[in-house]
Amino acid sequence: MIEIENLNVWFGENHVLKDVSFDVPLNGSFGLVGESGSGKSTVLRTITGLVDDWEGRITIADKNLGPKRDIAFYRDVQMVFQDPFGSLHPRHTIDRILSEPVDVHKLGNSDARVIEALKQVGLDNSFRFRYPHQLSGGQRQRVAIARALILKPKILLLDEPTSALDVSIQAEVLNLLSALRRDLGLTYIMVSHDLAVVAHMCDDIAIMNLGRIVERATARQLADGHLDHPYSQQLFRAAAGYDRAIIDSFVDWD
Amino acid sequence: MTQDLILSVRNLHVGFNTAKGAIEAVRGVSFDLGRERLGIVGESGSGKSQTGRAILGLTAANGHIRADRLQFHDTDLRNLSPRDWRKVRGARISMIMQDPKYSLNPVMTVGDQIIEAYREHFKVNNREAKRRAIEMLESVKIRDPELVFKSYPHEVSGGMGQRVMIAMMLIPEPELIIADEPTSALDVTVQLQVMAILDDLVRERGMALIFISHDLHLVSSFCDRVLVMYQGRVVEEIAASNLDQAQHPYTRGLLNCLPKMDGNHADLPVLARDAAWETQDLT
Amino acid sequence: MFSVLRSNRDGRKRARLFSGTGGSFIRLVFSLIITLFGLLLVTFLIGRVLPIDPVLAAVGDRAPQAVYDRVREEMGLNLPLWQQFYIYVSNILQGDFGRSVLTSRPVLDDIKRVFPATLELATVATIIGVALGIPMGVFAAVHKGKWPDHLVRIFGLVGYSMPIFWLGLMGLMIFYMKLGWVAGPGRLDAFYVDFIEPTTGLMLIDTLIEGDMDLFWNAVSHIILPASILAYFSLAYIARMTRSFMLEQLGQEYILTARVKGISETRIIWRHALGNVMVPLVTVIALSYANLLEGSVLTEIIFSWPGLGQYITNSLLKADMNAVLGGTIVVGAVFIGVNLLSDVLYRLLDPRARR
Amino acid sequence: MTQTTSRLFKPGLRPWLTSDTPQSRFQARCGRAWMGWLKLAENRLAMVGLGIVLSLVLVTLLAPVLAPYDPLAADLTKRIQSPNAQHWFGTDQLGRDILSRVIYGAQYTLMVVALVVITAAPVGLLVGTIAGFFGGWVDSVLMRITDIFLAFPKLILALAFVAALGPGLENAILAIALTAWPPYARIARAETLTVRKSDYIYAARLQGVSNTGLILGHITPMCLSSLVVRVTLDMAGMILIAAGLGFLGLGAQPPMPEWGAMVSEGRQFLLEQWWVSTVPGIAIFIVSLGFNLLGDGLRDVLDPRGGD
Repeated sequence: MIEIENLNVWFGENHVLKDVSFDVPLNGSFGLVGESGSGKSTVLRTITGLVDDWEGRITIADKNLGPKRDIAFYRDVQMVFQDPFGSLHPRHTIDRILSEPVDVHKLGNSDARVIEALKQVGLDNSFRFRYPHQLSGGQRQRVAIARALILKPKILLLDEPTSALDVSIQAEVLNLLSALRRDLGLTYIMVSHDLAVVAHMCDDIAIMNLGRIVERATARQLADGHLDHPYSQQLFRAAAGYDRAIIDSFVDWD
Repeated sequence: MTQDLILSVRNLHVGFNTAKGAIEAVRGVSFDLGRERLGIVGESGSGKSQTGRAILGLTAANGHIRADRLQFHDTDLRNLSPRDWRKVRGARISMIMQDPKYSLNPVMTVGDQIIEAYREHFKVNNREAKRRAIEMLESVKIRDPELVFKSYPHEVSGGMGQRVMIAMMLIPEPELIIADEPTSALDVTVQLQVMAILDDLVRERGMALIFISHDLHLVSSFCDRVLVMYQGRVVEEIAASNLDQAQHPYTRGLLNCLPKMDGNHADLPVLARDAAWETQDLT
Repeated sequence: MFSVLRSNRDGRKRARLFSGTGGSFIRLVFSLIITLFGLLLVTFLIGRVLPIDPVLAAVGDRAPQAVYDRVREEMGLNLPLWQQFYIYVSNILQGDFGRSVLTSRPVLDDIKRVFPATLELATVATIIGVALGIPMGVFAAVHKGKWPDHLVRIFGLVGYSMPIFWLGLMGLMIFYMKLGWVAGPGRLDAFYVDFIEPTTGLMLIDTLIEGDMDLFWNAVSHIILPASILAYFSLAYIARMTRSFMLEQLGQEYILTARVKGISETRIIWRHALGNVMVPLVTVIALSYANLLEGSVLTEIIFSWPGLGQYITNSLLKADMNAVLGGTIVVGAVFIGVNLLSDVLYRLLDPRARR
Repeated sequence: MTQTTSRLFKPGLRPWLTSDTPQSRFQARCGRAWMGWLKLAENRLAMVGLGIVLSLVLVTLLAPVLAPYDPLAADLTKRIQSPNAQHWFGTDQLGRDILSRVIYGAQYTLMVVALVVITAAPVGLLVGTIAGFFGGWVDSVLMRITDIFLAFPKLILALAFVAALGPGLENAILAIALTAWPPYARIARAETLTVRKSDYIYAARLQGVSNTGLILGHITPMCLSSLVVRVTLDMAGMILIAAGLGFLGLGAQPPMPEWGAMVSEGRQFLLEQWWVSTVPGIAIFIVSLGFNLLGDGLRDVLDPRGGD
């Protein structure tokens, strides 16, 4: 479904993505994990066409992507963002946020589609004409997911969708995302700094450091801790919580 | 490790009157603290940060604090004059905030800010204060203290900024440190490195520590005892070592709704919130 | 869809004009030149969209046609517009703003004579405005919502709404005509005027250079009323801006850190908060200084203060285009200079802006 | 304040406005406007300001009815009378009733403010959002043009204009409008630069919303609040400048009862007949104070981020 081959990206002079390659099968769930500055979000931004200084091949649903994205691309690929407070327009009602894509793509009967989209993410109709500041973090993230689904995309790009939420709310949103993937046959690329979240949500995981994929692992490998690259091992040990002894062995990778 | 009692809190209430009426952030919190490490855990809105701020009398202007007892050694913290507070803050109790990007003064060099913290309580000349500051920067494992001393907050990384924060807050040698989500803004590995520094310093100097966080695992692997807070109240107090035998449904709910790396993709157990938790007394 | 590898790397690399630290300075100067050029262009166009025919103004309407044509040729009005503009710009760059109908002397000399008076008025007013405005702003911010805050706010709003010419008239009537506390219009008492030959053109300084104290106090008593009326304007603006900057800074977390360090409230306000407020405040002060140049036009008329404002207005009533445009260019250039100065100061004061 | 307004409404309307589950976008928008009104209504100073502004509009519309005399009818027998029963504010040097002239003068002040706001604010908003949104050379070209007009103090440019086009209210308004839009362009640009980077714009772009759709539908609403505050505050400045021009004899020409000109005409009799200048001066002061008070109140409601 998604093929990325030797993707290189530059921001001005510095080279932020170096020869990144991976494939994601139909209805697959691929995880990109790494610390800040590892370039994991840049991969998503390049796919959606926000980055213009890149090189390499990106093929979505058997279509090669050029420098610009066309309207058809937006029907196939949508994105959910990290910060629930920043992803919804503060002056638009939820109804306008959800019906705008329907009008832009002229899909018609936006009322029915809005109600259906809200139901899909577990929100009832009373939320429809509220403003984002009247909703909690978790509810806003559900609206963001509903907005991404309303165009019936094939692929969802998830940029740390739950890292700004409380643990109990995170569990609800992660369960919702898993259910949607099962029921709608969606394909995910999920970006996160939290190894446990990625291991839970994704079958196939890439560990990134300083713009490069240093290791590929399956969820099973991650569970058993069979990791080769020293950086991924360090990340794995760090995810286990605070242990004074192992910290002195940490290396700064810069 | 709780020989001498450092801090005693009984029935602490913190309330705010906002445009939408009065809200109670902390509703009757009590605990004692010896020369040990106490973790306070809770989700957003649980009142954990407000508890920490109330101890130092730093609640916002529209807030008010009420407690049956708020005792630090022999000092009653409830109605100190601004002059008395200045003798306590920094010198005897200090606090480490969450994000150095905001908690350091952007137009003053790191060195000046550390010297200011030291000279507030120790009457020394500038040269001596600078020597102490450099020494302190070395003790928080900063490789090039002279360079960091002269640089501005925006020129240092997140991890480095938090090391500066620790150095600044520990230089007047306080007895109690309140760390309010000290590492939540950092990456995982940097977070652990900073906590290791805090760990060593607190142990070497025999200080008491209150560690406030939303991360139950992190707190339980770092502290001796843990208070779990929900909607302004302490719902459970438990030794960090036997966290897995937690009684209260909220604590257990928090523990098992965390995604684990066991490879199974089954749905996570969701926390069913029970209104009774808000009123039930500590069992 | 084409399948060949799409190499963007060199295809669309956009070089950044003058990038790097030097670059930002060059870009600043570059934009300054363009803005000055724009200023000259606009004044040229205004000068050329003239119902009043400059030739007639020069030769009078009873002059014979031949004389009229000769003068018109001399003035170069028959040349194509862009050539006229080229001559116009090159003249100005050499300091030739043309002759003033009013004083029949080169406009530049007139401006050199009158401008220091306006500068002195604006500077004294700004000093008063800053000296009072900042403390009032801080005082209001620290006591937000209580009576000092409302007092400063009302005081500022009234200052902001007062027609300056009316306030000037009332001031003159009360403090000069009725109470006599202050000297009347003009920069010095009538018979003193020719005692002083202007070295800097700033009366207060020239009298000090002369060492003539009673002349100095006379100058002070002349400038105090117009300057304080102008100062009331900049005071209102500076106090209001200081207040909102202070409120913004007092809410920042580094203030909480300072309190945790046990630092006294006054030191937190005057060293930490104000230290951060000075950065944006510099631009506000620069802007208010520039605005005073505008305010002084009316004040000069009322106090018959021999400044640039009065010069422009009087030459306007005589349809003396050269003088009006010359004055406009000078004031415009000062505006641009002040804005540039505030940009540079902003970079110096704020370590984050310094590359 | 709020109790009285709610009694005016049908009892059903208030719950409709304040319900937290609105049934339509219209209801949601009215609810938000109602909340804003309540917050504004709490600020007594802002209410005073609003009262002044509304009365200015009323006086302008009802001038013929309100004015006791014809503002232009000169009567030298009643020259410079002090305020008395027939002429509440006395008469000027041509024996004209000052009260009537002040009432008729209101229209010029309102005209200046209205015309300048209708021209300057939209232009500034458009230039600022386009410059901020597209960046690059579009941004620098537009910003240089803005800087040029910012370099001109309003009054000086007005003088130059009047020198070129001759005195008159229209030229004064043109001059003020030409120099009024740059600050709005700067505010709109600053706001756009921050809004442009936010996720909700990125998301809208990802849904195929066109650039114009983004600017008009998404970015402009975010600039409106800080712009409304600045425009209201600027109105006071515009009134003062227009009055200043009138004072210099360059705005509305005699015998038109423009307040600035009236203050200037009263100058010669300042010592004994002080009211001839003072009455129009107070009128100018009250109206600009009104706009300032309203602007200050709006700032608290619309733009809490802007300091207090």
